[in-house]
Amino acid sequence: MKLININAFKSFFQDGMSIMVGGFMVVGTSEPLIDALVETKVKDLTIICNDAGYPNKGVGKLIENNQVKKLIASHIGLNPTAGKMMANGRLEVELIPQGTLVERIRAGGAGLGGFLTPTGIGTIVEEGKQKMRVDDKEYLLEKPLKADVALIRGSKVDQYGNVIYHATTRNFNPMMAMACNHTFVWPEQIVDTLDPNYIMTPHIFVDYIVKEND
Amino acid sequence: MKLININAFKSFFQDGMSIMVGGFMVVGTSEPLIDALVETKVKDLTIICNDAGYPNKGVGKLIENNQVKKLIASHIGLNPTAGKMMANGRLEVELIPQGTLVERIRAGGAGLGGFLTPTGIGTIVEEGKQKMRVDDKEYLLEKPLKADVALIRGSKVDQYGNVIYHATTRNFNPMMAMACNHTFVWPEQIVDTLDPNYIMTPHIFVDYIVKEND
Amino acid sequence: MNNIKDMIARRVALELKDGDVVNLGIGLPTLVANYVPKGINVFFQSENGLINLGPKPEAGEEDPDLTNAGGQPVTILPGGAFFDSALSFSIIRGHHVDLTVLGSLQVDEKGNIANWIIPNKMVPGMGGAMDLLVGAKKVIVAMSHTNKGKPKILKKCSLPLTAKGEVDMIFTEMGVMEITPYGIRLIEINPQYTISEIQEKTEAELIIAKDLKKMELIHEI
Amino acid sequence: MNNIKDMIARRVALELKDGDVVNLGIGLPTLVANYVPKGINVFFQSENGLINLGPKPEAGEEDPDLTNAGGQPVTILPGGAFFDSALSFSIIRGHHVDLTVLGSLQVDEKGNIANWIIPNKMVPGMGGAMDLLVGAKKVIVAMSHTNKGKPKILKKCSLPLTAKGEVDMIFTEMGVMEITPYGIRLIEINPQYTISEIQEKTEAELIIAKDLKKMELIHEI
Repeated sequence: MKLININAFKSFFQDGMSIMVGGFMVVGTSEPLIDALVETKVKDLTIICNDAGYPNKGVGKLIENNQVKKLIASHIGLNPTAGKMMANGRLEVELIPQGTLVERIRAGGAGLGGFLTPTGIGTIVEEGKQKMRVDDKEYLLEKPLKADVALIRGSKVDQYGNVIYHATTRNFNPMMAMACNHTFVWPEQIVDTLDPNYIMTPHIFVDYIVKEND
Repeated sequence: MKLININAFKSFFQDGMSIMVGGFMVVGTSEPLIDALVETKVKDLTIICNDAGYPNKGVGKLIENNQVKKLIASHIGLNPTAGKMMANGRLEVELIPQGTLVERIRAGGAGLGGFLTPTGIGTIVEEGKQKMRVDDKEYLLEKPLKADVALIRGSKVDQYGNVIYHATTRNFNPMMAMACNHTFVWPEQIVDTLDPNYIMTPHIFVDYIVKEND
Repeated sequence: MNNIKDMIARRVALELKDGDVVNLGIGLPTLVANYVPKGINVFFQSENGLINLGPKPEAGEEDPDLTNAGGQPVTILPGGAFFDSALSFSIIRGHHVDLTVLGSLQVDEKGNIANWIIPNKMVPGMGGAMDLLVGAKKVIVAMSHTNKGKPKILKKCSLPLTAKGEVDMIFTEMGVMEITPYGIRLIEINPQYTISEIQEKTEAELIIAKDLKKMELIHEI
Repeated sequence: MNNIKDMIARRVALELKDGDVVNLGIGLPTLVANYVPKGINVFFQSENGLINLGPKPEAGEEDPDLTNAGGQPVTILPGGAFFDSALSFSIIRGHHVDLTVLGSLQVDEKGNIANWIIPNKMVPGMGGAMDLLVGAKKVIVAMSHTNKGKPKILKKCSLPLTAKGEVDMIFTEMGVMEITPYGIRLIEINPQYTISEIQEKTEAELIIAKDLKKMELIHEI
């Protein structure tokens, strides 16, 4: 059975881990898993997330708590703390175009060696990347992105670990679930079974379903 | 409104068109659209489909009827006619690994310039393709695939053109709907509305919903 | 109309064509949704994962699971669909978005645009802007003509680019411009300004359209 | 057990580990599903778009929308899910399949495999085999040891390859072999045959394991 409690979840983490966190401006981010990670006090984390959340919400909590060494995201605009820490060198930030970020995560989960995209051509995103001309158009070669752990938020999760996401909470969650060695899902609701036609993350990508301590 | 009848559908086709046909061993292939295409007698078609169907089912009907100049597929094993026509030069067949085929179609719809895959390394699939070494692993550069028309089979289609596929009928359909200039869907069932959470092909990819002649 | 932003948004809305898939950037561009012309049906896409984006919900009706790309509560209209970010950006980069409207810090006469970073000062990140700029069939910049009196329409962007040569049109409170291979052509003018006043606030040299029109500001909704 | 194919399938089934995601090729490999050992729970994936593939439906219960990769009616077990071909091959190529079992025409001592084409004779196509071979964590070939008496386990494949160096183990009616950097090692032997009989039917030179075991053929289900 994949069900573990928050304490077991916390015991899993170590300094220096890379962690993908689902969510888009914290919508679709599992706050209980973030809170538990804050309690672990593990540090030097590499966090991969669409954005920096808000100072007191989502991955912003980990940043405030000085647990993050490097943030890989598409924007940090709504988290002034992240901006300040980046400016004074206390947080390394790698900014990646959003479409490229999600596609790199997908490529990581899908076993691709990379993909060619026109996004970023003629900008500083080009730096350090291979440029390729295919059929007379210029592209950047973008490489796959993987991580140790994915923290996922499921709206409905069945006992097998199948996940359905509600409304705009889906965002990066399904791709991250595929791109990490260990995927933890926080279920907003646990149900017995789900219709196999509508499952968005099949159970084989979910290693643990995390629930409150008893 | 996107609803047209079979006659209007037939008037759309011309010799030499490239057509993607959803389905996997004809499961998820829309037979009524194939039948209509047979009636048009258009020829020199390039058909992109997972397989060659059976001699009298799916794209096999178009092959039997000498309407296909070139077939791009991952296998033709269950259609002996296709094999014979290939052997005697009456049908050009390009065989592509199934995962590469679907990913090339996805890349076509997603605006990627290509992707790197280890599939086919060390085989004749390599021929004519650029080989690249990324982080010490060898990959083939595979290019996107697009077509003029996609023929899709939807299990449930709403009035807006949103599509849900039942069971294993989904297969190539969603990717093909995105990779073509004109996408026609045959609805097994038309419904007023669908739950926005469970839509598999959003309406923006569907140009026409085809129904029986009145 | 109560301010410059609304005025610009109203004019941009006239560019919407029936059936268009449209992505609006945060800020001024969002206002365009308020002025969709009568008889025109467009589909707003939000890159966080939905199509048929609707207006703000009534107070008390907000669903915390349903927001736009700015994290604000929104609604979904009939016929809409939710999807993941990979599909959302397949829509954007696969040229399935007919029109995107974005704000900007700078635009130049080559259609270059800079709107994601002011080095050592403001580093919000590019979010989905770089993808939208290369992927959308048509790119409209909607912004105030100047920044505290300083031109934003330049011969050459000085800030790091968001995309190279992707801008098609610029809409400001002073007029409507299109990017051509020969430079920026002024095609509509707000009659509150003269051509020379506009040129004065524009670093790039403007080509004045032979059939220069009065900026259409008002339309029925 | 009624024939060679069932015998091989039974032995391969002993390789299944609890929780494995497994993809079985068409033909002999499909039979492995009939012999999953007691207490072992595995998830069969079918590349046409499902996980938790179940047995054939009862007569009259077939759903034409629900088949396996061979187009045959199947069922889906509790906890299963359907998905599109892009996700299906993301599962396969992204190393989320623990084990694949495939038939073959030829295998050689470098772990090369040829099973998709006999030039000018049989050109069925590779289907998903090339993807499975490079993507699955473990690749098992399950086949008859010879083709009408002619060896299929070779020094070097003569037919066009399906994949290079991807085979981990070979199961035939004569024994169980593993591919090592030094060649093919016979690790289990069917007591109906002698080592020299097996070597005679094998073009590649076999390394005989020091702890060569009797092939385990029977287990409770």
